[in-house]
Amino acid sequence: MIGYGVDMGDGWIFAALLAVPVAGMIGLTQVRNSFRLLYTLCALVSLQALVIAWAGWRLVAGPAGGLHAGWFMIDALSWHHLMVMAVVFTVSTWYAVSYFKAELAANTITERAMRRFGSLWCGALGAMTLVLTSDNLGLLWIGVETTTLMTAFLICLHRTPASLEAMWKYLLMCSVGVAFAFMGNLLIVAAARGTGLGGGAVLLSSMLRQCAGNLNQPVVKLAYLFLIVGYGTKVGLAPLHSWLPDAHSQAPAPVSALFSGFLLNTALYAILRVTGVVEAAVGNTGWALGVLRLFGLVSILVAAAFILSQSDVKRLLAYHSVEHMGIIAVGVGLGGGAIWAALYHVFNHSLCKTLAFCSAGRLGQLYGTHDMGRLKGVMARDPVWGTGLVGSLLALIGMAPFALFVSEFQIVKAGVQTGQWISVGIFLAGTCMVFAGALQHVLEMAWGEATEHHEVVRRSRLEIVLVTVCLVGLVVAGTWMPAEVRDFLMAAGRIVEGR
Amino acid sequence: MWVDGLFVVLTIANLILLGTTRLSHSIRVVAVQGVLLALLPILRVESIHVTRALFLVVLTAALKGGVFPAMLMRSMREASVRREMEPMLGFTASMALGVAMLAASFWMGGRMQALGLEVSPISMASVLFMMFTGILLLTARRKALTQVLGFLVLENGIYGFGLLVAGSVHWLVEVGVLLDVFVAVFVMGIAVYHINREFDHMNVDELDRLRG
Amino acid sequence: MKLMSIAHLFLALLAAPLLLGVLNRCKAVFAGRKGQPLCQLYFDVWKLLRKGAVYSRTTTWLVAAGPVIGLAVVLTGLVLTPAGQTPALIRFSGDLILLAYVLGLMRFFTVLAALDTGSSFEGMGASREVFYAALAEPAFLTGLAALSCLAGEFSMSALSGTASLQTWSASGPVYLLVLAAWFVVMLAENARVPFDDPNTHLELTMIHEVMVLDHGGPDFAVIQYAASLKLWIYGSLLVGMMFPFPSGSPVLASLVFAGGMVLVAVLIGVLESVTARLRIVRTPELLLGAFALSLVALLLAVSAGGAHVG
Amino acid sequence: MTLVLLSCVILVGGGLAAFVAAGNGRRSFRVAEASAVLAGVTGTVAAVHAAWCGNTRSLQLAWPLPIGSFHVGLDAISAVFLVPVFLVGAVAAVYGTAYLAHADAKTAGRSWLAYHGLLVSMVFVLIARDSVLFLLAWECMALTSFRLVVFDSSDDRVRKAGWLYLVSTHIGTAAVILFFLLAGRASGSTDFDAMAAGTGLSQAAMGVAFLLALVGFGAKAGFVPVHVWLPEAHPAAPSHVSAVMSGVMIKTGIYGLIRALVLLGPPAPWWGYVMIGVGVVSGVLGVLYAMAQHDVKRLLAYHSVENIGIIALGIGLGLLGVASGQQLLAAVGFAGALLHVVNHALFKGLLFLGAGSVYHATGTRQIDRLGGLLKEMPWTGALFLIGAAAISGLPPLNGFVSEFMVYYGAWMACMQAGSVSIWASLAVVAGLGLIGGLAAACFTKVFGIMFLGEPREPHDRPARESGLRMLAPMAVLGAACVLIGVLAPLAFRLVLPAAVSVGGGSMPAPESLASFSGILKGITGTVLLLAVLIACIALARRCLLRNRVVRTAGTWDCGYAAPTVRMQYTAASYAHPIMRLFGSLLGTKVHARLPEGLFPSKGAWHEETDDLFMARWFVPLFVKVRNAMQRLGWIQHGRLQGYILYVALTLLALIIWYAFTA
Repeated sequence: MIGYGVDMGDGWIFAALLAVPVAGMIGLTQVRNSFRLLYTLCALVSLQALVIAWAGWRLVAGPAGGLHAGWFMIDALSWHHLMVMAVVFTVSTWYAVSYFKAELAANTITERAMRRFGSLWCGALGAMTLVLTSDNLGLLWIGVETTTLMTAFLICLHRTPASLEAMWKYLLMCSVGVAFAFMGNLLIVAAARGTGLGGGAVLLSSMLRQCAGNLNQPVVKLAYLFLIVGYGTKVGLAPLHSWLPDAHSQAPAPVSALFSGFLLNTALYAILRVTGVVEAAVGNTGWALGVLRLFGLVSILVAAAFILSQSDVKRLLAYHSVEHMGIIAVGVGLGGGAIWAALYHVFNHSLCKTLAFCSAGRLGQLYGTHDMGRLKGVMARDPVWGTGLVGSLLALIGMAPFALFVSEFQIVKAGVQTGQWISVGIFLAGTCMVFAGALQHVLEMAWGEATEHHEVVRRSRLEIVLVTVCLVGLVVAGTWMPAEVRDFLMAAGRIVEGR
Repeated sequence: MWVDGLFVVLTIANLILLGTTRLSHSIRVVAVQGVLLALLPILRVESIHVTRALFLVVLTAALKGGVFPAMLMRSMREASVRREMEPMLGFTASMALGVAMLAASFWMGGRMQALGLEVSPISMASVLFMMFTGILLLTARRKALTQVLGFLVLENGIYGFGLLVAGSVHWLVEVGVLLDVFVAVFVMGIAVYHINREFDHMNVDELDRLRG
Repeated sequence: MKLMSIAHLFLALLAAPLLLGVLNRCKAVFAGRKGQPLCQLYFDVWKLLRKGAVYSRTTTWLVAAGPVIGLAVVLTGLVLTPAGQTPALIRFSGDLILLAYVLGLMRFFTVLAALDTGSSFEGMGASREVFYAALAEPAFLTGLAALSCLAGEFSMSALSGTASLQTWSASGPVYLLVLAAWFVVMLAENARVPFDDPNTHLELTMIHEVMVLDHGGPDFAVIQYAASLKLWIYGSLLVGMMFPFPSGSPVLASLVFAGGMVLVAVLIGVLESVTARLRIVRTPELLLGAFALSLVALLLAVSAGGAHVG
Repeated sequence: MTLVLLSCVILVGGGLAAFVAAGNGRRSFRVAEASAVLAGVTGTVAAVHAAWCGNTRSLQLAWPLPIGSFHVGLDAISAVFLVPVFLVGAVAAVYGTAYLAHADAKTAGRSWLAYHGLLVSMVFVLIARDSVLFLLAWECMALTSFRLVVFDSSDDRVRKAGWLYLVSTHIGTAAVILFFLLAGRASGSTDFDAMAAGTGLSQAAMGVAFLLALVGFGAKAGFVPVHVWLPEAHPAAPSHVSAVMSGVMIKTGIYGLIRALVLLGPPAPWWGYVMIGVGVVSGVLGVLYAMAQHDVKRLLAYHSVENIGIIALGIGLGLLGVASGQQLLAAVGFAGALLHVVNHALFKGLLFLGAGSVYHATGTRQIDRLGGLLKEMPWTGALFLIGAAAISGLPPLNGFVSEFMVYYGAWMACMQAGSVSIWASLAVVAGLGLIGGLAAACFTKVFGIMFLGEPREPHDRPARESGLRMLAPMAVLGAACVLIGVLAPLAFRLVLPAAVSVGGGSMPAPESLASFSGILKGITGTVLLLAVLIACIALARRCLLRNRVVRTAGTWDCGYAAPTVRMQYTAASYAHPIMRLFGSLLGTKVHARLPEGLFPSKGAWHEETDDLFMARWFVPLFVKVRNAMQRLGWIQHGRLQGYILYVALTLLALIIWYAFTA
């Protein structure tokens, strides 16, 4: 298509990456049988994962600058996110099978809704892939906006008033926010006047980085403010996070898992992308990182405040998302050795949060409520998902040996190394508050006396496998990382730093 | 000269939007605004690819002048609401605020100048004012439909801003953006329809069941 | 030297009951009575040793273990205690701490033996006993620290008999303060007035006596004898540490020591005759006062001792 | 080194096997027991050997952690702390198999995984030579022990205890993390060796690091005022777990502190004074609070606070010794502290197991409801008595040896008046004296009320002597107590290498060492003499009474006609004089209904002493924070317009800020 000397070998990768979801999006509207639909979905997602793996292989084998094809590009940063996306989608899609089987059995969802789910799910996959693979900031913006539109109706898969309300808020806030982000893009174009880039090249992040020196600095900074507020709305950085708890709590569990597992990271990826450009433009003075850090700290504190007084488990998890997005932002904002830790944290958080929402969803189905006042004694009643929920929550509040503890430790380490005491102090205070607040909920849910006695629920092998894989994965990620992986993450970190 | 005149017209349109209560009026005003903005590239001589430019102008004008108003009118009729009742911020108050915002946007336009973006302050001020208006409509009105309008006005403002500061981005990007806006409005329309069916009202500020 | 030590050991074993005799006689004189014979305690012990025993149904082996361990402890204590200038058989730096703690062992088992009977009276006595002990301990040890700072020594045998007129003139205040403090401690530990009244047999006011209400026969004999030995130990500490000894002939020193012991007994007797028993509530203040005294002594000793040691 | 790792492997294997076999209760129990004992024996041998030889081994496993390195090592310090881990861990496991015999087989079987995991993570805490590895093990330790605390998780109070425990230890961990990062700041490394090599910190930074370590590790060890979790968590856990937690696990806090001192290098004098202050406060308040308790396990928990205080005194003296360059003082002080670590593990383990047996037999932990148990449970009683005497620091038992060392150190400091403040040594001497006296008082109370006299309330079931599986472990611990008490010089020799390496590695002059171990030999001689005398007198007494009338009668009732068991002294009445003196300090609340009138009918007296720091400091703090947070609820008011306004205003604020900064 838009060819600036495409190396076809790589071109195919991008073609495939986009083709699979689009095909699914169109094709799945025709599948009548819901079960077949679900399994087809799993197949498609696995296929996408395979393509991503192929891309990764090409990336390692290929040139240092990453894979380029016209407006498309995969470098360390984007492949890292692609990989996380693949993991999240695989887990949550397989989970969706068991989840919706239960719904269909209980006859609480229609075949039509299932079809809508299938094609929108693929659409979301495609939109996210577009975001992660596009080098052109305009295209990237289109991708982000598309994710909003694709996922909006996933929230109100069952048309309850509450879900509609949540969807409306999500839709409007994110559209407005992303509109600001577009304004940021325009300002970047304006700033690029001096560079002599024209036409399609003017928004290519790779090009912009190359001639970052002669961008118009003040304008770039202004642009960054617009971009961070715009995309930040979708990331859920406080105080732009207001839509997040509503959407997460009202969506069906697989969708919530997708939301906090990767939708937020998609927008965060956009921020990281432009951060690289802006940092390069301002000469690595850390100005952009500073702004990001500010947002991160505010998010941690706000999240802590709301976690202390939460009664709905899915809202609790939603605020945890706010907190962890804040942690990642702080990590990136601290710069230096913290950035790769932040990217590492992206993976940890996504995996952990996916598991958490999946468990919360199944337990919600079991208890018929998400109110933690009634959702008690899960360990006794549903050992499988109970373990999943408790384990993932303990991981989320930063218990070792789960991976999140390690990445947070590294972030604090970098903060101390660079002597940013205030940030470190707020970080630790916030996380400790979250720990104290959330742990109370965990204990009550895990071992509190249930209101009425029930027999122990038996779960399918698939579900047991899901829980075990996720938890073991978290422990392994926390205790095992070959040097190559670390180098890869550090390379991605350098891209964010604009070096 | 022409351009500045056009922008004066747009500004007046914004003030009308702040003042009017009838939704149908607002819809039309927004449509006119959109068309005028769409025509703007023609008045600017330096656009190179004439065919592409024309294509874009036609597309934009058709969407903003034809499709959007039609869709909004339809959902207005389905929701059977005529006017924006008791807004959170009274109309006179919003007019006053509008004037204040106009002043602010002039100041900001000046600052923009300082940043080294060579654009005429009037036009810059007017697009900024357009965005302010959009935000005001989004935050100070009750009806979901008005918020959609607010979003459109905001979008118009950003479009105008783009024309001023960025010149033409690559036409594909613009098409993509247009497409997105179209889908967005479409989706919002459906959402309004469903909300209206579920709640049999479309007052957004009564959608406050989810808190904390 | 060793012979002397052994000789002193046997002297203690023989003369300890006599000390109590002297004490009681002195009290009698003050009261204008004729008083019991000096050797009364010997008679009592002998009589009791020939008796059988009566045990409460409530009790276990502990009630018998109390006196046995008590006697063993005081005998060990005697082995550790120097007599004036004659050093103890076993001596090492820090031996006084060991002494204090073996006496603690004695208290521990006496108290348990009392509680073993399940009698509320004995429980009361036990409770008061441990209470006083806890408060007396710091005073005792701090006083020791003061003395050892003064002499730069930490073994009783090395400290004992070092006091002389010169040292008194050099640092009299320290000696006086520690003397006062330890005297109070001795009264508390040996259950004398004003802490306890060995004469009354009104259970509510007694401490040591009430703890051994249920002991009889040989056990009681052992207890009595052990009590007298304990008094002897404290006495000889007091005398050995404080009394100005002439250097030179050991015989003279021994005589001085004996005199000192008698003096201590008389002193206690006089005190018991002129003062009344304190109310339980007030006694802590006395012990805390003793602690304060030895605290001051320690500070003085450091300001003085710091000069010629450090 | 290899032996230690081997025993870890055994423990992990055993734990997993027990977990898998949880379906069949008995088998999983046997597996757990066997593996624990096997690992215990191997580990103890290895640890004792390493402590005695005092040579350092270190090992770098080829396992890529995300950060840091898998670097483990074994030196004298670690070895000394490893001894109780393995010993107490093993015997407590044996005990636990009997203790949990009646619990639900599945849960109990599962719990062994946590138990073995706790042991392994403690071992790794002690042998880790990289701060990340250390922290991983540290957190695993917290997690597993937490799981064991909430074993009886259906109880609401148990869950609260677990919460308090995990939160306090986590906040402590935050301080620990900061400490490690500060210490490793110069080298930028997380490896202990690198830290020790290059902590290029200013004096002030060193001080901050020391305080961080004190708070962080103190929260685990239980220094006042961060001790609040102990009295809640220890009663909540099953007894064999309380034995391990109180006897061994809290010592990892002490280990961390000592390791921190080693890493930080030459201390400033004020560190020593701080430690001594902390020690005195913890010791005295700990024993006083213990005196005021009615629940035996709660009481024992407070005694842990007291003993941690004594350990802190030893460390403080050692620090003063290092700071003023007196090797012997340093050696004796640290040796006292380290030996007391081992001793406390032994006798506190013994006491918790004993308390557990009593609870197991009678179903109550309330001292005042018990009495006369010595007749029903003679062996348990005798062993408990050994533990009680040992913790009161009485010769010929081990508690005395370590306390003696601390005393001796204080005296040496006192001799060096001028280079060391007199107040320090004074505080130690007077404080230890008071602590010792009060401890003796407290344990005469515990033993006397629980095991002597008549039962104060009719037991719901007749108490029975517990079986061999419960007695044998206690017997092992009791024997160890006596052994260390008698063989004081060997014990000193055992901890000497560790003490020296804590003190910066400079060995004190041999003759001074010789003189000190001569002193210890003197102690040994004396206590042997004491034992002989006791034996002789007992024998003599028997001969005396052989052919005489020995009758039994009722206890002498001082003429009162109808004595009842309710008239016996209770724990409260026994402690009353002391409480009257210190009650105001502890904030003891008295609910009294005194008899009135000429013919008084009923009277009642009830004392309770809540933890002052919990009630006055922490609870109000938590409440304040929570309320402040809840006041922020309005942010999420639910109206979309407002939310969009947030976005707009944020953007506006940023732009304005930018306009004025640019």
